[in-house]
Amino acid sequence: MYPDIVMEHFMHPRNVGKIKNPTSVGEFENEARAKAVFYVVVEDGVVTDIKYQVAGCPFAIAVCSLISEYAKTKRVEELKVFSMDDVKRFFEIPEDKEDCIKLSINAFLNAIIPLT
Amino acid sequence: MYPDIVMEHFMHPRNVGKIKNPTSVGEFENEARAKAVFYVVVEDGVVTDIKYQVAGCPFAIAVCSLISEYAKTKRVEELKVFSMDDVKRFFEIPEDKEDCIKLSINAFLNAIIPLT
Amino acid sequence: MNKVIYLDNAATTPVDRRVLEKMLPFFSEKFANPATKWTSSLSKEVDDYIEEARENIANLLNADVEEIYFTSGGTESDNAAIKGIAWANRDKGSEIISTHIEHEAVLRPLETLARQGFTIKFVPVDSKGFVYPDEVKKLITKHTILISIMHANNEIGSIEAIEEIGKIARENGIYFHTDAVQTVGHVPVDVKAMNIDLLSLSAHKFYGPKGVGALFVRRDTNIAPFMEGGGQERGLRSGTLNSTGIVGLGEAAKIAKAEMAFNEERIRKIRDTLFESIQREIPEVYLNGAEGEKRLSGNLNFVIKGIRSEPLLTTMNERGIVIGGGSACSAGSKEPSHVLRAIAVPDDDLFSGIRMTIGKFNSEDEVMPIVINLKDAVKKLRDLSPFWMKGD
Amino acid sequence: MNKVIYLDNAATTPVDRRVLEKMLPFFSEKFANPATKWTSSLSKEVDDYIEEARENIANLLNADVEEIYFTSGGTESDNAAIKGIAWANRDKGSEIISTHIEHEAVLRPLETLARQGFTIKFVPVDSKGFVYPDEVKKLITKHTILISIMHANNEIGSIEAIEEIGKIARENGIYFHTDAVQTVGHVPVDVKAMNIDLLSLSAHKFYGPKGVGALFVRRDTNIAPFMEGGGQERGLRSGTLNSTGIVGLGEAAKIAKAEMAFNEERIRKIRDTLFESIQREIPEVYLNGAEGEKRLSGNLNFVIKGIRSEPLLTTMNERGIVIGGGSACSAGSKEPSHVLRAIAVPDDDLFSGIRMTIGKFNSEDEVMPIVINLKDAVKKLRDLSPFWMKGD
Ligand SMILES: Cc1ncc(COP(=O)(O)O)c(C=O)c1O
Ligand SMILES: Cc1ncc(COP(=O)(O)O)c(C=O)c1O
Ligand code: FES
Ligand code: FES
Repeated sequence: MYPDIVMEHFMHPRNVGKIKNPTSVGEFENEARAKAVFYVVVEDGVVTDIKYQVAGCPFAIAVCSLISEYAKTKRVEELKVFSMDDVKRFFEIPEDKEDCIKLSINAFLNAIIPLT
Repeated sequence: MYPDIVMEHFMHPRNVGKIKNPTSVGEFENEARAKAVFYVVVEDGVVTDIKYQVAGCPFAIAVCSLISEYAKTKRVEELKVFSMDDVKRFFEIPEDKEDCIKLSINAFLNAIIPLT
Repeated sequence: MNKVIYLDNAATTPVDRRVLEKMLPFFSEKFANPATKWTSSLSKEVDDYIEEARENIANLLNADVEEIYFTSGGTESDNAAIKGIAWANRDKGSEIISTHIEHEAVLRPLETLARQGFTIKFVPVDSKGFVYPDEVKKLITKHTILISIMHANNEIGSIEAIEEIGKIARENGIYFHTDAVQTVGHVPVDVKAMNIDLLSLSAHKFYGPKGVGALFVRRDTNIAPFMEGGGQERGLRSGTLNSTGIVGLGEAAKIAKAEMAFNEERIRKIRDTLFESIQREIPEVYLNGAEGEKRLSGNLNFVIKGIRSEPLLTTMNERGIVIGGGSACSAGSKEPSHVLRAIAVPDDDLFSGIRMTIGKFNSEDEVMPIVINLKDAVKKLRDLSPFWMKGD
Repeated sequence: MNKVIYLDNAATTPVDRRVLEKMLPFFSEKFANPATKWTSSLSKEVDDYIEEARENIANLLNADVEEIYFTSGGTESDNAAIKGIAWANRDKGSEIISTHIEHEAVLRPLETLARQGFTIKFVPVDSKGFVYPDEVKKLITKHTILISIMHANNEIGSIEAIEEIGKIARENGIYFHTDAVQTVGHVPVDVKAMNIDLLSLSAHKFYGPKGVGALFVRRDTNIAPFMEGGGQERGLRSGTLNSTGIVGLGEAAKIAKAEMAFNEERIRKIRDTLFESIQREIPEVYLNGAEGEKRLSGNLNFVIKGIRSEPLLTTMNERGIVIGGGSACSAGSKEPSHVLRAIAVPDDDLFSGIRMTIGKFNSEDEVMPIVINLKDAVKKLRDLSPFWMKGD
């Protein structure tokens, strides 16, 4: 089934929710109507708060949670190159779940890139 | 498998063999080279001795044996109408084994009919 | 996970202990090939048990024993029926009538036939998943050679009016095949009364083993063999007979005939209690398909608005509750259900369908834990969802 | 009948106890459908065991796991390979090369393809049942798409030079299928070294269960699915996986890999002792097929002149000795063996062929009772036979 870390984050996702007045919002929806939305607050080029909403499979959800932890206190300049390779450091990605991971990454980058 | 009476006659066929100077010999061979040969000795229109050789399945063999017992001391006139129906009185004939029974009957009739 | 609650009986069922018991001697003792029954008493013995199994199936369907052919399961039966009729009757016509809610084991063969020059006409289904026999009649032309319409749908449980459809087929001299994989062993089937010419069934859907099924083919039906070889099953289905599987299938059929009515009554009660509780406890849930007698008694299929099925099933599984199916959207894998599409479930809800299917080993006691866990999981996933605005 | 002596191991074998042991939990406990492995841990567990079985098969054949597809047996594998390649590659050509000694599971599909416009060319075999690779080469044209030649013959046990045939196929860019139902688990098979593109095997021929087999399909082979439906087995073979059967097949493969060499040595010795004794005790007996290494170690096939096989088998069976096969001449049933015909056994002897096939559960102790009973039965039937003139 799922790698342990995916299961852990899926069952207990961190930083869930919306932010009232975010610096930026990014979303991504695939053809099959899975969707992720990231809300970020950025101060002096640094992510100080981040939340998300997601409707997708456990991979999509876990990756949102992982990204939200990873991004906090990091610089936008550093985050704008976030990619599949960064996720791969956390767990091995099954071939047929690559799109799910991209869903979350794309929503995140859609929030970050306009800030750079 | 086989009806009991077939098995019994197949395992212990009666009147097996050839007769040196028979009154009549009848044989029948099918396209698949199964073959039966009947030898009969007839005195005053009555079968006094009968033997056979047969290469065929247990049904063919058992029916030769049954016929040999049935025919002895019977009149040729009576025997010339021997048919499947007579065999049916001994056991139920499976559809795909009708040809085997006919093989034995035909060999027998080929010995009997010229005598009438 | 201690005691698992299994809610995927439409996908497959555990083998009834009595069925396994019956099968056991056929692995290593009564193992002979029944083909040589004339010369071997070991074979004859196995053959007798196979014929007993055939009789049990025939009894369950009100068919004659010579009309039952053993196969490797529902998929093979469907392939064999549809391709076998099409190939053998091409000179009579090339039109086939079916529906969009058939199982893939019917739809894929139909697509292949379409590529081979056959015309497939699909009868519409209504929003509850029902085919109207009159609509079938409208599609018939003098080129129609086969009507293939399932007895009950595996996703939403709708039971079709196959008796009437069969009558129409018969009146028009057209072969009628029904995929009864979901009904045999659960719902009474009578191939004579229902005018069925070909019927597919699969053992593992009614407490028999996997890898074995049967095809009913009415006497004097003009059909080409699908699996060709040594000529077993009167030439229609070659291959060494799977005697263990067949004996298991026969036993499952015998048990089903005796106990079906009682079981299905119980199952229906559990199902109804379960759905009432779910609707009471969880807002914005609606049923897919029909209520009442024309639905398989074990089948529930509903939309939980605002969430997707896959993470819900995973969450429930973590809590020891196994719910099958669910559509994932990831590469190469599943499309949203073609059945939910056919009954016009809104696009927004296509990935939110949940199927729970109750079987004879479920119990009333399981209802509460299911509902409590479901409520909790739904709340969590809705809180997470960008499609669920209620919490704003 | 007390202890039966079973001499029909080429027809089917008893399930090894260790195989059955391994299968047992999959009937009623680990019964879930492996298709939903992402959302159900029950399914995932079953899926893991199925993949372990796939690995065991791959190991036995020196194949990659992704090249193994589970089927319902040898007949299905043969149908799927031959029809699948033919249908998918029709645009490339319509010629197929095979032999007259193939199993019916190959011959009947080829006949069907011939009716569909394919041309089937048959390589001759010699009087021992061997195909000469050079003869195969001669039949190849630019229209040839498939060569299907069995690894070893089920009646006379001749082991073909498939490594060389495979090489010729490869050099000419033609797919090579081999029916290895009689060799897998008995003779080393290496699909890489032997240049095999497709290979059929069946579990019940090497102490696995009936109703399950596999098809090896080399990666990137252009093949159409035979059994269509839910898309299991990467779309090539649909149908709910027969997990019990597959687990049994995997275990049989694992045991075979470990114990094959030892068993076959023993079997060969029993076989040779048996035939020597038969020849010593019974006059006018001759072997069909080849002596030596190029014959399956368990296979004996010989003519007993002057008698027919069917009554002999029945007599032996009455004495607790099970010998399969035998040709009956009666309506609708068997023709004399097409294999004996192909190796030019004289017409007089076509119905006199006896096949005895030894397996790992036979023992040296059985040789004497077999010979004594055979001698006695032969004498009795020869005394009865109009074709046996020696007694005059
Ligand atoms: C309606 C229906 N038809 C056919 C099948 C295929 O049966 P099997 O998986 O036994 O091949 C199934 C189940 O998978 C089914 O539910
Ligand atoms: C050489 C050969 N091919 C194919 C088959 C068919 O296999 P199955 O009976 O498992 O379908 C057999 C055995 O019956 C065989 O001996
Ligand atoms: S997000 Fe749809 S399957 Fe993963
Ligand atoms: S005589 Fe040939 S099968 Fe009976």
